[in-house]
Amino acid sequence: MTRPTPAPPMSRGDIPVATQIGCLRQMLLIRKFEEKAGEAYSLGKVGGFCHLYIGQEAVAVGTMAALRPDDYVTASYREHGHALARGMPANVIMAELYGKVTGCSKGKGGSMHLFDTSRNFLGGHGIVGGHIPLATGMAFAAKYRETDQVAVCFFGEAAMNIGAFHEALNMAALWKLPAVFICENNGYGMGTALARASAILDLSRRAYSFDMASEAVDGQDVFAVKAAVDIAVHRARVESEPTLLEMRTYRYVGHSMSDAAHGTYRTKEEVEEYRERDPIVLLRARLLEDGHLTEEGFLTLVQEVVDEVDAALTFAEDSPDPDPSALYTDVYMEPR
Amino acid sequence: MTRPTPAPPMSRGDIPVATQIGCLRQMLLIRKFEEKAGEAYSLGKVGGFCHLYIGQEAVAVGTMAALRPDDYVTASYREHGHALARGMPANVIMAELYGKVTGCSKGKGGSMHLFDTSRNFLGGHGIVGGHIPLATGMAFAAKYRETDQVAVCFFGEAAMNIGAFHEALNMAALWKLPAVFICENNGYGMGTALARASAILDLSRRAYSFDMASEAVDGQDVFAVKAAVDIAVHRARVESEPTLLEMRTYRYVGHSMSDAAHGTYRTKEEVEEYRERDPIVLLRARLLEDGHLTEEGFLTLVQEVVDEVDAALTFAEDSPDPDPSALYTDVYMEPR
Amino acid sequence: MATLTYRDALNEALKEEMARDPDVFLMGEEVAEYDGAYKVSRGLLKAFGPKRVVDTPIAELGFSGLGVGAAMVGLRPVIEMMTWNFALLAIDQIVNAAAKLRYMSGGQVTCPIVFRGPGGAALQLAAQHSQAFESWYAHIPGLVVMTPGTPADAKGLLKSAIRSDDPVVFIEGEMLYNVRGEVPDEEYVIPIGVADIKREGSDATIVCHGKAVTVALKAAEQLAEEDIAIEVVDLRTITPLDRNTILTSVSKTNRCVVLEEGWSFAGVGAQVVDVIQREAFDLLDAPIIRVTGADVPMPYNKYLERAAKIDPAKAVAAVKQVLYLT
Amino acid sequence: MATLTYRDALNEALKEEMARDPDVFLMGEEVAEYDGAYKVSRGLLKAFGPKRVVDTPIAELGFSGLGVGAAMVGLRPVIEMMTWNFALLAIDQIVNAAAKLRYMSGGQVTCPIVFRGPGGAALQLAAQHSQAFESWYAHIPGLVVMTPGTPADAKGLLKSAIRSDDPVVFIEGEMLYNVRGEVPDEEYVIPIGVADIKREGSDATIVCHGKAVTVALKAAEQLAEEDIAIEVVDLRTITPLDRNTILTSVSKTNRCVVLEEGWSFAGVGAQVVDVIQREAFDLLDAPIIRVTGADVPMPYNKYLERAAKIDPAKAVAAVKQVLYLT
Ligand SMILES: Cc1ncc(C[n+]2csc(CCOP(=O)(O)OP(=O)(O)O)c2C)c(N)n1
Ligand SMILES: Cc1ncc(C[n+]2csc(CCOP(=O)(O)OP(=O)(O)O)c2C)c(N)n1
Ligand SMILES: [Mg+2]
Ligand SMILES: [Mg+2]
Repeated sequence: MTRPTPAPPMSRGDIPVATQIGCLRQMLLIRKFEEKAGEAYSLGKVGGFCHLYIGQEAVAVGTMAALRPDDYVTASYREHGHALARGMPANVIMAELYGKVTGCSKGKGGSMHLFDTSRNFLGGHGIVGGHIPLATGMAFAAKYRETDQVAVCFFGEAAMNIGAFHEALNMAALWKLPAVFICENNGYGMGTALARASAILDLSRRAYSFDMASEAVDGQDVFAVKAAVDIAVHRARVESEPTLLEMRTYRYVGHSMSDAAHGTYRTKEEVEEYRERDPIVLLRARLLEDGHLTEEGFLTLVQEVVDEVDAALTFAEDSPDPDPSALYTDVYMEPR
Repeated sequence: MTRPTPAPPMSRGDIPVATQIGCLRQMLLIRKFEEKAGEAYSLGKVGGFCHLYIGQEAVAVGTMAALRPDDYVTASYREHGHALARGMPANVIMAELYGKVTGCSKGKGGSMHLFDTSRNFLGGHGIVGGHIPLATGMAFAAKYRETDQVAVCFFGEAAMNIGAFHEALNMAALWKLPAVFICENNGYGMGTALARASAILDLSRRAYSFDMASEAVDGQDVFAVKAAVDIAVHRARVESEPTLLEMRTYRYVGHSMSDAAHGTYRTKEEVEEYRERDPIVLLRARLLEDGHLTEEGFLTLVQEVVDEVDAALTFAEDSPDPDPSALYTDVYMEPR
Repeated sequence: MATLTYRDALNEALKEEMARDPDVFLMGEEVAEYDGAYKVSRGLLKAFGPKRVVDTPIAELGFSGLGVGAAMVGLRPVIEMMTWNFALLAIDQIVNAAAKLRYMSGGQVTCPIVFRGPGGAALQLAAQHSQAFESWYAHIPGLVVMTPGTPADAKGLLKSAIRSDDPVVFIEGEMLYNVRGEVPDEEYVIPIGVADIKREGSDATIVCHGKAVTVALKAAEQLAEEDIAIEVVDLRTITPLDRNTILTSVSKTNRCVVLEEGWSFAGVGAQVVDVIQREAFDLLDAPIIRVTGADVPMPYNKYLERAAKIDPAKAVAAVKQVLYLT
Repeated sequence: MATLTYRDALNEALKEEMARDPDVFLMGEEVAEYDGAYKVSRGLLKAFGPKRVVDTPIAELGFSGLGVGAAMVGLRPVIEMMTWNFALLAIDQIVNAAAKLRYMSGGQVTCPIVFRGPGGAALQLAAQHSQAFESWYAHIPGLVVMTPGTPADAKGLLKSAIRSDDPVVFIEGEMLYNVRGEVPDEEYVIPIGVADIKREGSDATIVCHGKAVTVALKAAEQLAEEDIAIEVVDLRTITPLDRNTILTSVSKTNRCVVLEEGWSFAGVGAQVVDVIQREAFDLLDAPIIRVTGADVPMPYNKYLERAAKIDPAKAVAAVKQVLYLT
């Protein structure tokens, strides 16, 4: 059963203005980064699969705001936003998309496999649901070592139908591991709407199978996200109990660069309707309303992140490809 | 949520006496068969893994009493009882345990892989949970062909923690397949008590994750089993909706022949306590009480099944091993 | 003969077999409303309806097992793996159920199922999305493994696969989907277990399958310019392996290169080498050289990826080596 | 030297490494309270407590992935597969996660994990419980694969495996657990990737690993009675493969039989054959013969099972064949 939450969610009034502005800036950075990544992809500068995070920014940003630097974070292949929100420089992420040796994974991982062990950002995983057990193992390690770290795992709603989800959540609950499972319910797994893939729509109910605390959260409201994650992180860190959070969100763009934003499996109208709850628009409006931000201040922020992304693009463009010898390194500890 | 059941369970007064006696006889047959199988194993006549069904007889017998001959039945490796209850002759089952060519799987399957396609008894499967998707596929086929057959799947409570269970039940619910999932909760998966493997104890609640009808049933009462399965089968056959039933039962013997009945992971006292709710003792007492059976009649029944099992043993002993050429047949349609 | 893409050839095979037999259905992720992640199933939902073209949740283990169960009771499922990388999640149902049910039921259970989808590497999809698993499936008795390299073979083999009463692992090439080739207009099937000489030659044999066929043919063309005549043996079916065609070719050329996109250790090529060295030991004028993908997880960077993959130049170099021309 | 069973040798390795390094923990089904399905972990729960010896639900995919995740952040998990047959459910985590994390993270992530348990056939466990998968894992770059054949190797290799920073697939033999052998009293490890000459001889080489070592040694003994001197090369580690030891032996004997309990197609032996024919082509006086398990799902009946398995007689026959004595 969904447990009573230990404290009422913070109102945004409790959140320092600097944090609020910081969240807006991060969401803007992700938005602009993703737009540029999409462009670079269209120009053939970025290859492979490339899944943009546009529309879901509040989930990553709100979550990271609730974490400590030593907490563990894992995500799926749609993870540029999580990496940025975790504080990884746009430079190394863009360079990774370009496959350059200066990329966070030395050009070997690409868009789907961003890693930064110095920030405990542990991927970037391409198998749907495959990283849910991994994150559970990180929570296990934290408990084993009594470090009070928390392991946070982001995955899509379609990943909830795969066995790994079920097995991992059962163990997390059984062993009371300090994990926070964050389902980003953007309504679709590729072209498949939730209702065509899951026998229930109220996904947080899946936690009942494990007697795990759970909650459905407005994933377009960055502070609603942060508030829910604050509670879940507290539950994990202090009580060593896991939580499943369902973040209700939406992706404005196609599943990957080869998928149209609308037309096949959803209408233009639907996408436009959701655009009205754009997390950036919402937060901007609030900050203006609360008098914490001016129109001018906003434009300055935008300019800052655009510059940052442009610099990242230049960095990526100017960086070298890996040396051919890199093909055979990193397979084993010692090259064979 | 557990849905309201469409009709109140039948009282045993509604069940024809012949059926009641038939159920007792089947349970006795299973009990005696298993005892002999255990002996034969100890004598080295039966090899491999051998998992006895002693204590759980009411589940298979009560369930089969609710099925049509053309319904599909699958079970785990602990399936001698299900095969017998489904009407497979003791002869061919015992011969299979002996590895003889007269066995139901021609001596190639053994104890864990009993098959009889003429009775739609489709195994006998050795991978925990592996047959849950298979049964779901049989239900899919029934719906595809509009045959109004039902697919019934027996598995242990420990199988509920494996991914295949979750994936299959989601699809069964999503596509409204005529399946009945029967969890035989005997308290242990090998040496692991339920509470050490599952984050919840009330296993029928796992159905909430799929909005599937579910119920916990007294698995020691053959008519409680039949009544619950009757309803589930009706739901499947008529409404094309799946059900998850948790049958609360107990195994009096070790997990397999190499496991002691008690001592390591449970006490002798516990086993003896459960013995008091022996499904055969319970039914016998009721039939005596209701005046449908005499002590003498009971002994006659016992003698009958003992004779049947003895005959099966002789049949198995006297049957030939497969011809050496059988090694290479049945790999493909045509031998290569 | 019409010229079709490999994708459309597969699509025709599916369409024809579904029209022919109402027990055939297609199931997998995005196969219906989305027309297939790689559009192999384009138009099938429209033609056959949602009963026979079924979108699934992301649950490879579950829907593969569901397919096996349906096959056990007489349907003829075609299960699309969006890519064979994801089939690692389903492999228990393929290996422990599909491949074994006939045997362990003493011949009672038949399992006419096809698992199909793209295998191997495409472009810059990195380590988790660029793997060739044909040697794994070929290792398992009870499975038939097919790897068509051309549109015509793709169509004819898929039709055979769907009609087969044995479970078939059918591995396509994502990089082949847009490749065009002539496909017979009339109905045809390609027999299981029969290799095809894609090009005749007398100086050396290249044994290959799947995507490597294109590489081998390009290498052969380049070598032809140097008056080296290559015979290209396309296995088409990995198991059963057509030993005769391989051995006949090698007994003519006495030199052999085995080319495959997958990793080297215990790859398909290792088995081919084993067969040749044993059955044609005295006929070999040089050791058999294998050309395989590099033994590394696939890197994302395009130059590294290119270096990891087989290509005509590598095949040419190997041929020159077996001809002692280097 | 003490005489220990293979089981106890493994148990000692676990005990010593767990005592040595608090980051090592053992996880799997029935490893703790039950002391292990095959009692390899006997006494470990008592010695190290439930934090470090962890019973799991039946969830191979989940607990393997959990182990990988724990390894990614610095623990050193030993994951027991009750048998390797069940690891088919976990193979995505072994192949798509453990084997690839270092590479796809550009060398940042280290994954010091051991997956261990019995592989191959025991007695009459039938098709789903009698499979040898070492060639599959050896196919995957990023994994180390070990298959000890004796108690001393079991102990020394397991200690190396636990100390390795690369993920290790460690395949034991259920039929070997009760086999006794001398095990050094002092602490030792066996280096990864070094084969062992289990018996010296000059007439022919038998290359083998795991359970097949016992079979090879028995065959060698029988052949010795006919004055045929067999050199038995025990690979011990499948990947990395010790090519030198194999090639040195074959260059001495000029004849080779490769023996393994698994299926033939693309088995470990196929790779060994490939290496030898290429590197020692001119040194071979006869084609290499492989002796493998029969290419069928394992039957239950004991006589059929016996016929499906390798045995000394089959190895002897193959040796005579490479010596042209038949
Ligand atoms: C096991 C597996 N199956 C299929 C795929 C192909 N695939 C990649 S993303 C995706 C959809 C996932 O949807 P969801 O989990 O909702 O995440 P989202 O893409 O919406 O963020 C699929 C089917 C995969 N990568 N892994
Ligand atoms: C996937 C898998 N993992 C492990 C095993 C080994 N094993 C066989 S039976 C069993 C316990 C199953 O318990 P449960 O599902 O409760 O059924 P029961 O034996 O009690 O009838 C285990 C772990 C197996 N056969 N398959
Ligand atoms: Mg989604
Ligand atoms: Mg049980």
